[in-house]
Amino acid sequence: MSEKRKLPDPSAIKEEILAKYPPKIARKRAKSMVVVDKELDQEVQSNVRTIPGIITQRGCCYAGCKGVVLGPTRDIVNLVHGPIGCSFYAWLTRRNQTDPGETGDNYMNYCFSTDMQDDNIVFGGEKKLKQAIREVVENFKPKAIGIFSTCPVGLIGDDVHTVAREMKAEFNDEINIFGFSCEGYKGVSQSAGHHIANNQLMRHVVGRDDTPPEAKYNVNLLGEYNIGGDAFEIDRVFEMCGINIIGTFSGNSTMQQFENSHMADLNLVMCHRSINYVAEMMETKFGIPWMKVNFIGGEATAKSMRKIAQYFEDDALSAKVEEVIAAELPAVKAAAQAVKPVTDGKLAMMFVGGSRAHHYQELFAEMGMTTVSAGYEFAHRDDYEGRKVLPTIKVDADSRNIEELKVTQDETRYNPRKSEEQLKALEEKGLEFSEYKGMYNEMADQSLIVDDISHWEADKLIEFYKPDIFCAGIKEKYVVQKWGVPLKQLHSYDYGGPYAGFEGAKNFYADIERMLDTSIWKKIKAPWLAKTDEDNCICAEYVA
Amino acid sequence: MSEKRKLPDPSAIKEEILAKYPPKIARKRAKSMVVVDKELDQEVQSNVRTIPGIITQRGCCYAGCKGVVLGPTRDIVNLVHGPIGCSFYAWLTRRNQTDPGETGDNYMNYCFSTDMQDDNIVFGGEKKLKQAIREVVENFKPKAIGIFSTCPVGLIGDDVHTVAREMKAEFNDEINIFGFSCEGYKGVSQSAGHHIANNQLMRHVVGRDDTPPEAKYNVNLLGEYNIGGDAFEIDRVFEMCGINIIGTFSGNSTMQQFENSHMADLNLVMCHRSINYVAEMMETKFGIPWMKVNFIGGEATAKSMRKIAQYFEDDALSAKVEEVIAAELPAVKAAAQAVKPVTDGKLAMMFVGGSRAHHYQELFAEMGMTTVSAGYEFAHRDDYEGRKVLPTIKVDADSRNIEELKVTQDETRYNPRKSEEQLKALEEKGLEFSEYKGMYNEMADQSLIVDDISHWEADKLIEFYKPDIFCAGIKEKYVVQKWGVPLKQLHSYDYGGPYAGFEGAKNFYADIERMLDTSIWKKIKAPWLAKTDEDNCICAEYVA
Amino acid sequence: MLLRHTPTEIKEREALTVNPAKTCQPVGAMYAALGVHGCLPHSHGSQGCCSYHRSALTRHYKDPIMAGTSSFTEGSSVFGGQANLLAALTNMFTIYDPDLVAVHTTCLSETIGDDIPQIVKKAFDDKKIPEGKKVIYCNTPSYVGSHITGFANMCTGIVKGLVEHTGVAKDQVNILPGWVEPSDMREMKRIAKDMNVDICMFPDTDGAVDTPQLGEYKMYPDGGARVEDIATAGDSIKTLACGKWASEDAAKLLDRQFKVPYETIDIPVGLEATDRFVQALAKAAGVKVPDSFITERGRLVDVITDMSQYLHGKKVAIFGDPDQLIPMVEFLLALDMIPTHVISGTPGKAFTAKIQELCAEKAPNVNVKNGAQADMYLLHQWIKNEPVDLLLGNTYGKYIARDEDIPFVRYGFPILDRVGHSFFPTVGYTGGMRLLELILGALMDRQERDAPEIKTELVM
Amino acid sequence: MLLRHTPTEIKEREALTVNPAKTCQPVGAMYAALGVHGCLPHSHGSQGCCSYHRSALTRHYKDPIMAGTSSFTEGSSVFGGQANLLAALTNMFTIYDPDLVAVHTTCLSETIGDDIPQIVKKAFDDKKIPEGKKVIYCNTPSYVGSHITGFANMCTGIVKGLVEHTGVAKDQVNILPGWVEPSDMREMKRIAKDMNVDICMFPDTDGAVDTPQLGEYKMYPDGGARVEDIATAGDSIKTLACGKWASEDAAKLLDRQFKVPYETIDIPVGLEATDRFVQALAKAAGVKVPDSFITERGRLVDVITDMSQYLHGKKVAIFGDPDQLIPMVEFLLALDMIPTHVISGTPGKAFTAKIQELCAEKAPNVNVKNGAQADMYLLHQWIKNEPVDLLLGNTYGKYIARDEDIPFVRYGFPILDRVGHSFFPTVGYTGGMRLLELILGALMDRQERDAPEIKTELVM
Repeated sequence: MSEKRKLPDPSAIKEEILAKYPPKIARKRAKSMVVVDKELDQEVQSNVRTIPGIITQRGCCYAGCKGVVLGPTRDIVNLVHGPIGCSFYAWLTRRNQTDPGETGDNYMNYCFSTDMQDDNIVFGGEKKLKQAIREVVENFKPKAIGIFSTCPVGLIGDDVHTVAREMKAEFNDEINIFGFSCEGYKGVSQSAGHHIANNQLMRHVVGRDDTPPEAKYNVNLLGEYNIGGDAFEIDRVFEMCGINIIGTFSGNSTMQQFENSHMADLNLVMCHRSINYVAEMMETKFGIPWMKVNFIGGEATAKSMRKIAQYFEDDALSAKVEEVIAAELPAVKAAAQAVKPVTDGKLAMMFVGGSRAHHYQELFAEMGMTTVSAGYEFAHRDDYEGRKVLPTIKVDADSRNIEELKVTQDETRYNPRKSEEQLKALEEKGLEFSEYKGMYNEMADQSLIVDDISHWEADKLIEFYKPDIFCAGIKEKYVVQKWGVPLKQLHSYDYGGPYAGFEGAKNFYADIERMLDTSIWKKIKAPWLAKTDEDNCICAEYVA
Repeated sequence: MSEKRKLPDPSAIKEEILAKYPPKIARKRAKSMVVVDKELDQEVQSNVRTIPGIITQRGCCYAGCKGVVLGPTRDIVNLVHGPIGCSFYAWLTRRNQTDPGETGDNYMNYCFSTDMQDDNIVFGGEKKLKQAIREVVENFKPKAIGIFSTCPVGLIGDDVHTVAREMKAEFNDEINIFGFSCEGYKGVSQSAGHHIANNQLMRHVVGRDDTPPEAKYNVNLLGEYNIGGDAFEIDRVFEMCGINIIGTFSGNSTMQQFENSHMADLNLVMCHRSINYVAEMMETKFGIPWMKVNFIGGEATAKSMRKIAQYFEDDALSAKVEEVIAAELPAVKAAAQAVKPVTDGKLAMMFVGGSRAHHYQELFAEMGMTTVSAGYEFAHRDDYEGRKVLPTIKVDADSRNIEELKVTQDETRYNPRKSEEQLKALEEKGLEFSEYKGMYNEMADQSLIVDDISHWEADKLIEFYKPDIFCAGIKEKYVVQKWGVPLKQLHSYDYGGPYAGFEGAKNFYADIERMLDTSIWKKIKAPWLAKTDEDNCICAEYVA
Repeated sequence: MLLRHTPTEIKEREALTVNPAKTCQPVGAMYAALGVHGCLPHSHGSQGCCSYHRSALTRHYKDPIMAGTSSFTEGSSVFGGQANLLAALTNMFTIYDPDLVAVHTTCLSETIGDDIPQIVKKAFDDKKIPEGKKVIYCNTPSYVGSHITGFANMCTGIVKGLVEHTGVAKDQVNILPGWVEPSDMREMKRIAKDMNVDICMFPDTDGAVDTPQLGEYKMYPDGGARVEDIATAGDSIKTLACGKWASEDAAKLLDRQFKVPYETIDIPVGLEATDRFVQALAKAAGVKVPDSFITERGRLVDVITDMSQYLHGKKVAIFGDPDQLIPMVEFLLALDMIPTHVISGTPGKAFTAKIQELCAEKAPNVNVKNGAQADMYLLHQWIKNEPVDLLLGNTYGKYIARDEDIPFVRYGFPILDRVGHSFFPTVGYTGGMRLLELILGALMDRQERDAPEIKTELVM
Repeated sequence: MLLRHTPTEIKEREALTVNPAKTCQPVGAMYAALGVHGCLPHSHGSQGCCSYHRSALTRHYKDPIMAGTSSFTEGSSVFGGQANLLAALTNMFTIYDPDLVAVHTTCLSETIGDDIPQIVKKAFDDKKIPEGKKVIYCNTPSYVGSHITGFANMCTGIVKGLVEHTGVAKDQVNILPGWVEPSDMREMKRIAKDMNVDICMFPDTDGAVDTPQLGEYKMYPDGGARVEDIATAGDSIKTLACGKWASEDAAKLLDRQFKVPYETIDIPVGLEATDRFVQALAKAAGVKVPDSFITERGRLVDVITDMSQYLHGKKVAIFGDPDQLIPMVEFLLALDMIPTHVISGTPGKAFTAKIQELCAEKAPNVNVKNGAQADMYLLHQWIKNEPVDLLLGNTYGKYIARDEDIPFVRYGFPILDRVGHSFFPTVGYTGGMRLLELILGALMDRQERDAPEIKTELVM
């Protein structure tokens, strides 16, 4: 079946879903469920509180803060100040790969905690935190220590920032110690944590090392977390093109890279949601422009590389990039063709994170698959509708108390990499700076966007769409699969990957083909129950 | 408990055992069950037919022939002519270890068979045998090929010797090909096979290579099969003493060693039963004297090494040997002492093979353990009573048709290593040539010798003696252990070893201590059944 | 090295925990609640807790794990979580229609001091809970005890919330299985059935977290202890509490409140603990142990007698939860293996004392520690100082096993990288055989891996 | 290298067998006979045969294996074995007091042409057989077929010797389990029981070769099919013959002689073969398949859906016996694994045809051979020419696995170096889960062994 299925109109099922809710909740959820009609330039309600009792995908502020920039950085000891669980659950459960070599520091396989006990809650935990930091130094002597606050910390009034300052002094400023006020209850999702993490990164790390890079073309990659080795593949492509990545925020990353990252001439943003602040702040403070890129998909990768070359305005570089693309892209396209007999015309749904639910639509499209419904877990309106709506976003109570770090031009080091004129000229050539257009604009009409999808909603939508594949996270995986629908984890890649860049695209095609082509889906129903082939399993008709 | 238990008189249990048998059988078995009374210088009936239907330990002629000299030799292809089973069961089931180095030939991990089918039985198997030999050469190009006859071969009249001759010619005598008429039904046990194997060894192998050895002292070790690496340990001891072993019959052995073995100046016999013929024939043909040795036990090893040094009449060698003993023996004695708290005073029974049931009594004695009953599986009277009875042994129908190879002095190469006078002189110094005194003379009075013990007899004797350990083979192991009595396999060493030499003795002590000290024996009975500690398991009182 | 910063030299620590051998209470409460049929667990705290616990259980069982959260915001943490919990209860019953909701707290709501009983009472008073539906709850402050404590607290919560006093005696024995796998609970029920003993077991996750693939998702699987059955626990003859840490509190409450006497026994792991379990059950129910158990037991003993040479004297390092470690250490000793390092992050003085008592004769030098700073970092350091032949513990152990090249058998919670634990029991005599097969497999594979060609054995 | 003389280049062979994937008939007859309670197998031939067969079975089961032998001498092979067999029967009944003796022949007695029925008749006529004792027998010429043929022949011998025609129909189904482990027979009985189907299963080695350690040796263990039960097989509704090679002959005889219709089905290894087994049993007995089987099955399917990514596309080499290989290959295909090399020393044209039919769609290039020269030497050469990700077979496979560094799962007969096969079934849905656990364990251990540190995964 090579021609795409016409998308069914989900309005009815949307109503059916909402009908189950108490009126107030129905009204609220309605705004987060948008049947796309681009004519209307719709608003997608997002970054709002999850309704208590609703079974959500979302995690907390701490998770976002620990996970986003310093969790994936190998040479800092990330000490969690709180009861044991917060640190335990964040222990190796995100697949940020890192390559410390034979001898480099790598604390990412470790889990550090103050393991707060009731007396710490009653009498305060600062003393224990200080002692824990001393024991970290005694046992590990790391370059840097980050302190992560968990729910009770704020409530009992432990001041991690003061403790950090004092301990930094105690060790004669030889160890960079700083804290994060990322208590789990802050904000409405992981997103608040990203913001808090980014602020501290700018405060305590970026700009500490002014060593000029040796390479000709220097960039930072922002919002790339090296899940399953994505960053390694991207590095491979950049190396072939002769472009130097100073710092990747954050995958296979080190403190030194961050400290030196302000020396780059361009910031490339992968996951707009989790890190656009840093790009913004680095432009304000150091004059580094940023562009949105996407390395998910062969074409997307080629497009992004071309944009970068264009930015540096060097024909040799552009030529090199074209050369690389010519060497790599055909194999990717061939791979896509190869899987189409199995994938073409199949339906996908994806509800995950803050950018993957958008980026992966392109990858599926390359296989001839249609995304009928998608949504983010912790995104903001600009991630759906594009940055143009930023001015119109009302800051609610939950966001208001997340610090907005005000940065200003660095007296000595501010240096606009491109003049206003140059930027304008480049924009005329089609480059876009400080811009992200969002998921909405790339979704087909009549497709359904659902922000912060809940279990009930997902269940009903599976029933309605009978998708061939569903993309989400570990909490959803086995629920969806019990419906006979394979679920691809887009947080952990189901322990596969890389999926970024040219090699990654090929891996993804192969994995999806494998999932759609797995025999067991056709054998789910006990033969003595099976009436017709058709009801062997609800997905049989698509995986055949 | 340090003082030995007085041996109980087994006469009554012997009668009880015999009472179960039909009279004729009872009369026959009575002669094979001897309550030792050395005053009487008793006869131990052995090497007689096993009574049909009696559950015996014994195997067949083929097993003895394949197992004894060429099975453990790595660079010959041993091709079994017969149905698949005979070759399959002999495939890696004996633990003859071998060290071919990185590149040396080693066919011991392989199983070769003509896999006779019914048409071969009907129309004869010689054609298939020839073709199989051609395919062996085509696939492996070995130095030598041995052909082993199984039951049907003799009956259908396949002539493996003619086939061997013809094929040897077909390959221009470049491959040493010879056969064995070792049909399973020949003789009464494996022993017949040993004899047949030894004859062919003398005919086709020994003496083919007259290269003079470089070492000063050259011996052969006969009847040592390198089970669990015994021969490796013995080699270690000989090397330290500066004595060269040309050939070990058969462990870690090669054809070349056998071909050159007639250049040795002394033959040392470990397992008298399986190979004394070869010693005899090599003396007659080449003039090499032989002595019985025993490397099972620290003292035994020391004693044997001293005898060898004495034979060569060289003070330097004797000094070296004493030096080695002084370096090795104390640790062995210490090890024996160390296990005594567990082993001292315990009772052992052993029924196995043709020499181990004798040799291992010494090893147990070193641990303070008493052998209350023992017997061989396939020995002859001389193995019990000593070679002095050889002249008096009547050759019965079953032995008569096992070829007695007559060898004569080799015209060119016969060379008595010692003159009559020299030998007499050495004998006066206490050396014994061509002599073996047998097990009987070393057993305590009132101990019970049982030749070719049957399942029924073993069962009753366990009930009677309640031994702390029972030594036999794999077929007996789990039967005996179901009685709560640990069984030590003396064919396979339960996949342990080495047990020979100084290191081996220490291994054996440790293994026996472990077996006697294993907690589970005390937990056999379900606690809701257990009345008193005493009946927790029938062996509890000894393993405590 | 994966854990390249772990030094051999051990420095005293009093504040820092590295690579914990425990997690916090709520996940245990969630797991226990899943062992009640028709129950939707609810985490009263920030979203993250619920997300983390669901993820951990999902990875361990590779099965759906559902739970609600009060989704605290900064506001709720200032003004208290009552509004959130009330809303949550309304929404869960409206949207997900469970028979009951099992609320547990978190460090957040505990620190704030939310009064759960009062809030739940209000929910009923305000008619927010549909007719016939139930709400049970327990306090699970994350900064006290461990995940095991949370499990124990929810067991108590189940008794508090569901057991009724009818006064009509019931000829049945309560079994509190402790924190074991669904396969283990299934096996305990099989044992009771074969002994013709009626039991009331809760929690019971058999069929709740190891659900079949039928092409159709059931939010409330067929498994789990039935509310109506649990209700009768107050009428039982006796309670067998498996595991002092996980089950004793609930048993005590049944005794105090319903006069059901209890006996605390070990989880039936290994030969002797199973002997005691079987006998305790027979005694409680006044039945004879059927002969079939002599056979089952005899099979286990037989494997041990047959394979003892591969086990005898092997040194073992083990970490996990007290209720598992105690009978497992006893089993290792019965196999003549040598418990060498024993670690549990779960506090409780009784633990080290018990382990030392068990090891007194055969492994007097055992290193044992539990509670504060009893973590896998210390275990790893102990191993560097005294190497072992086998490591037993949850999936995190594989980082140590790889660095130190130690044969590794996965045992405990969580197991994130293999299947089997939820399908095949490790309790009972059969479970003992499974443990033996796993341990022997690990040791014999290693022997074969390390054997030079000369020493390669066909028969073992 | 352990098998250093095995070249990659394959040369046609027509006479030489190297490293066989079979053994000869008598051991199968002996194993089948052990599946009858109170039976003492007897080997009519040289001592060596009996000794070898007992040793092989003993090593595989690590349990006592008893049998008698006619202890042929050269004399007997010239004058015939009648005297030996008569003496043997007298002695065995006198000394070992079995309920019955099951005589099988050897290449020796077959070549001589001993007439067993006549000799046994004489034994009865001469009153050498005590009152009420029985003697059954079959011919097992070692130079025909394989160990499987011998098993099949003794199954026929059991029917010939023990089944009676009472004429009274019995509401039961005969199950000829085929050559499977005692654990498998136990599981088949469990399945029938849970389906409320009365069965008559023989042979049944459950409790016969996996006996408990009770501190007391029983020459005739409690297990084994009872003579009086086997006697009723002629009154059954139907016979399910598991495995064409091992069971069909006996089923045909039951049909011919007692008009009991039969259906030959695969041994229930894996998902689909178990589906057919369960349905065939339900159909034969006219019962509905209970829902509990939907759950059992669903659990197996669930593991497959969960773990499929580790199995999909992996190449497998497998050797063993036809009745096992056919459903196992079908199972591998259901797992999306790729059967690449399939070898059985047991002859029978139907085999290769069946394997090719199964593999036609998903593994059309499968190498398959059985019978003459279908040996492990050829398998090894095939592997050298086309490497695989997994090797499945008996213990002898480990020499290939080590040389070629291939993950190895022990499956089939004999298994001489591990325990488990006699305790845990590989048949039925549960058996399928065990197979999956073993296969996944081997593959995932290898992935972890070969993963660079960067790629080490906590969760899998």
